Amino acid sequence: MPEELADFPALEHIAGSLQDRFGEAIAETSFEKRELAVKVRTADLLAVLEFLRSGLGFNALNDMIGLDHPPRAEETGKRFSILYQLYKFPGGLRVRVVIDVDEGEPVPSVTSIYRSADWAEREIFDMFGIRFSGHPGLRRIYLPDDFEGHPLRKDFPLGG
Amino acid sequence: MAFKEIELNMGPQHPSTHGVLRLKLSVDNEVVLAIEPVIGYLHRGMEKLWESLTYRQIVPLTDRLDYLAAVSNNLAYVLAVEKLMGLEVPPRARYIRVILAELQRLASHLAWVGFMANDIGAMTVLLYSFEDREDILDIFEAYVGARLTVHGVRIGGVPFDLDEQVIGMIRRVLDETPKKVADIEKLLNDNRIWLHRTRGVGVISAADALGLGLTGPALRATGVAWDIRRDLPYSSYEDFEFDVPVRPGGDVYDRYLVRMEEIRQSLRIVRQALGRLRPGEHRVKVPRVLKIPAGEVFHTIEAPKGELGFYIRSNGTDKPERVKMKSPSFINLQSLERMSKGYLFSDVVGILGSLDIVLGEIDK
Amino acid sequence: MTDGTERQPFILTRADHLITWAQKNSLWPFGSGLACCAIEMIATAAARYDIARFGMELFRASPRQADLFIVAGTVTRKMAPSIRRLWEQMADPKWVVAMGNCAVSGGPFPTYSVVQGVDQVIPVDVHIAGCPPTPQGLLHGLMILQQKIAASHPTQEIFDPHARRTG
Amino acid sequence: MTALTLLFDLVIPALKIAAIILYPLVMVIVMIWMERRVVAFIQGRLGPNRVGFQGVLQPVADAMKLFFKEDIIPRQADRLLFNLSPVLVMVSSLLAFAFIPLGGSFEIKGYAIDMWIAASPVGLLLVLGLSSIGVFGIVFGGWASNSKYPLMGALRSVVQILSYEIPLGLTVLTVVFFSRSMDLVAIVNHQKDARVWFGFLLPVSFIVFWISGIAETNRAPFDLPEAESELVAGYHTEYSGMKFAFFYIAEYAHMVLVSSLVVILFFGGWLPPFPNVKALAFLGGLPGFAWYLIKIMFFLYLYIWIRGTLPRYRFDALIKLVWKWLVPLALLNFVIVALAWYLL
Repeated sequence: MPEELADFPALEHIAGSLQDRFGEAIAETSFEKRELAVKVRTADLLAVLEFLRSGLGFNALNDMIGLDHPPRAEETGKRFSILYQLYKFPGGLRVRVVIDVDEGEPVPSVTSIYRSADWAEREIFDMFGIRFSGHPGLRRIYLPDDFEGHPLRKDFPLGG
Repeated sequence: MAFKEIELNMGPQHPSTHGVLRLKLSVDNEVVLAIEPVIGYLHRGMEKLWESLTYRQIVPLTDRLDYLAAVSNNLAYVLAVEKLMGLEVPPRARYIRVILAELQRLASHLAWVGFMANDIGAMTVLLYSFEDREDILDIFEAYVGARLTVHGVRIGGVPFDLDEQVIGMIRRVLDETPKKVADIEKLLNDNRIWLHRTRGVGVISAADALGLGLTGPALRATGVAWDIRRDLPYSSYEDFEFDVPVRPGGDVYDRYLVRMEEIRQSLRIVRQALGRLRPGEHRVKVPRVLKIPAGEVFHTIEAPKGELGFYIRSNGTDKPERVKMKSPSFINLQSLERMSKGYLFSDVVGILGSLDIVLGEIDK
Repeated sequence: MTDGTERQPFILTRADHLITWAQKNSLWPFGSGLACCAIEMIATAAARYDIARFGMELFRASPRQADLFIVAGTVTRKMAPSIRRLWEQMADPKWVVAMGNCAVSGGPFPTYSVVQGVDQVIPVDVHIAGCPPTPQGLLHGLMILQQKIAASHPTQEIFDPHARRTG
Repeated sequence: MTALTLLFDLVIPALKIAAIILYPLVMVIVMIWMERRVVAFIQGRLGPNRVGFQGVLQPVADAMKLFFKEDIIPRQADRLLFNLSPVLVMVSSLLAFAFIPLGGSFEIKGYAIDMWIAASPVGLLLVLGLSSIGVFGIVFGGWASNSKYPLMGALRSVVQILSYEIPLGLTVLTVVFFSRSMDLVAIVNHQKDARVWFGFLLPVSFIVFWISGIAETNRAPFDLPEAESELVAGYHTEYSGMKFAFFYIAEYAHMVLVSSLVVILFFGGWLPPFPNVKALAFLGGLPGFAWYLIKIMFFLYLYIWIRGTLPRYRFDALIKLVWKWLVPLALLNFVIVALAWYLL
């Protein structure tokens, strides 16, 4: 039995507020497994996150997830995605903000909005090679500085 | 000797970095001016490896993330997979999972208090707490055959039913642990040196803690009553009655008190779960080759160290396209700098200890 | 053990016996833990298994004072240079035990960042399998190491520089 | 010169000197074994029990192994000081035993044999002085290693030992008030004549002395200079083999020395307890050396017990303890004792 967004007024309200505020900038809203995901343009990322934090009370960045889909690169030219998993204390509402990024395309750093993004962005840089503009100290976090390649790209072999 | 500032390098091999963490410190006469953790010395490429394994093969590898709380890792991953599949597990399986997870929390917290006290110099506590922890590991050994990397939760339920022998062992632990915990507290709670080393050390405010994404006991010690078991229940936690211990101070001592109280609450939950265990299936049949239709899911649980989550993206095959772990220690370690600036070098050891980090889940 | 010991003077074999007796009974491990196996190593030192019975409870924090390097856990490529350096800092005679599958062969991690066996970095005396090995397993490995030490001939090094097992 | 006088004038003193060098070493071996077993029992373990009867040969095996270990001198180290410091630490703590009376004197064929080597009129000063020379060894060792952790350990050690010297000296003075001598033998004899041990007469002095003594020997809870969880191994991080063994032995010898001082200054040295109680007169039947051993064993045991129980002080608290509590307490104690002694 697929659940509808309409059954969850709190999440529906968030989706609605975002739509009202940003309109065209919200490329796509999906609701699956009780999780709300909003796709935005990279250029609007900071504005959307700032609104979510100060306007809607999403005060914690839970996690940042990088994705690599090489097949999609041919279709849209946007090879990577970055998922921002936001969290609201108290209450535990979650929303996922998604952006699509192309190789070499810089992404604005969200460390000014969520301090916990510091290491998470370094991790994504390390693993996918996505650069964040405005990050206070972007460098590899797990791998040694002289490591070549970015392991979580699909074309990177497991054995290195 | 007119030096002002010394650059100190703690680790990657140092007695109190809890594994292979490296801290770049700059100290002025033992006062910490700056501190920068360098991680990755245990980066095993788990997330890359998972992309080449089937959903089931991943479960035992999650044991090796937070190796002090293997069951919690299993549970978080398995719950995420089950959510992705839309699979419901039978109540008995859910209860057994709760029992195992709470015993694991107990073991993890006991190990923590030992390590923490050892960092401060009270090594006897470490020996006591490890002896108490052995009783819990015995339960795991009797149940699945492994002590540390338990692999005690499987997709679709739990591997075995709890038999009388294991239940008897659990009941014995339930009866004996409060006494043993009281012994440890007797060594520490009224000890002036312990109080001096922990009270008012490593203070962090609730606002800072939230901003840095701190979770788990470290967050609850700043006065934020947030426990996923209570607030977003999973695996039937809503059936049990337990308190969420909260302390206002945000210092090392409060983190200690919160964890000690959580030990008691875990015992309470295990006792209730044992009492309400009804006969039934302990697992549902899951196809041998597990193919999950395309989709994505993010699920978090309350692990001993904080909020532990898994993001899983499936693509219709028997292997996930991407599994990302949200590790509590990774986030908690990030706040070390905020907590320890301005304190003494000796305090860094205590503050690091109080965060309860495990490098396995930081470095993945 | 065909190393020409039968040609050794009596006094030297007696000395060998005495030295190896001291060495095998006083193996001070280097307090180094890498991953999961480190927890089992600590459990071995704790009350239930008590490594102290063999005189091995003095985990030295400084490699200079240790005799035994228990590589307890996964050795990553980032950590390997440090492992090598720590081993070099240890004073001879020194022994290495690879504890657990990761240290033996890379274990379940055939990935880009894991060294596939610590013997690629430093020479290993005893391998202990398990993921992680139980404390009994570790103790058994250490007892095998004791046998190995008892069968060695430290005085030979005086006459034959090539007999040095490390260098 | 008869054979007998030769025996008593040359051979016996030579034997005594040999004995007084061996005595601390034997005590160190016993102490190391005792510590490892007792701490193990406190922690619910067994401790070393494989080598020799109940593991008594464990320290012997350790020492022998250390003897056959490679001796590493780091390339950046100051070779002279690096080599000198373990010797300094070891010699200073062993030398002090020359002035420690291990028992009373007894007579064989008209010749008095003393259970000490030198009974200097300023024996107390010499012992305290020699035992604090050891701190130079620690400083040299920490500095010469040319490494950060040893340096920090050495710095901590200097501040700690220098601070704790002050209450130590002040409490010793209160004893000298009563004994009117700095000769350790005379101090014991005075307690014999007074029929009361100074520990009961001057309890505050004893407590301050004991706490300062633990701090002087860098033992838990004052083991900051070698705090393992912070400074790896403190000032001896870079030392290996025999030189490390020297530090190790010196630390235990120092503990034996401090315990001996406590016993001599405050608990009547080799005197049997309860000389006033007729019913317990048989206690005097045991030789003085035995009583002395029993007493110092008690204090050595106390060292271990404290180590098994307490966490480690932080540096600021350690300094606060000495300057805000022990020094004022010792001063007050000194003034009160001086007044009492003057008025009575």
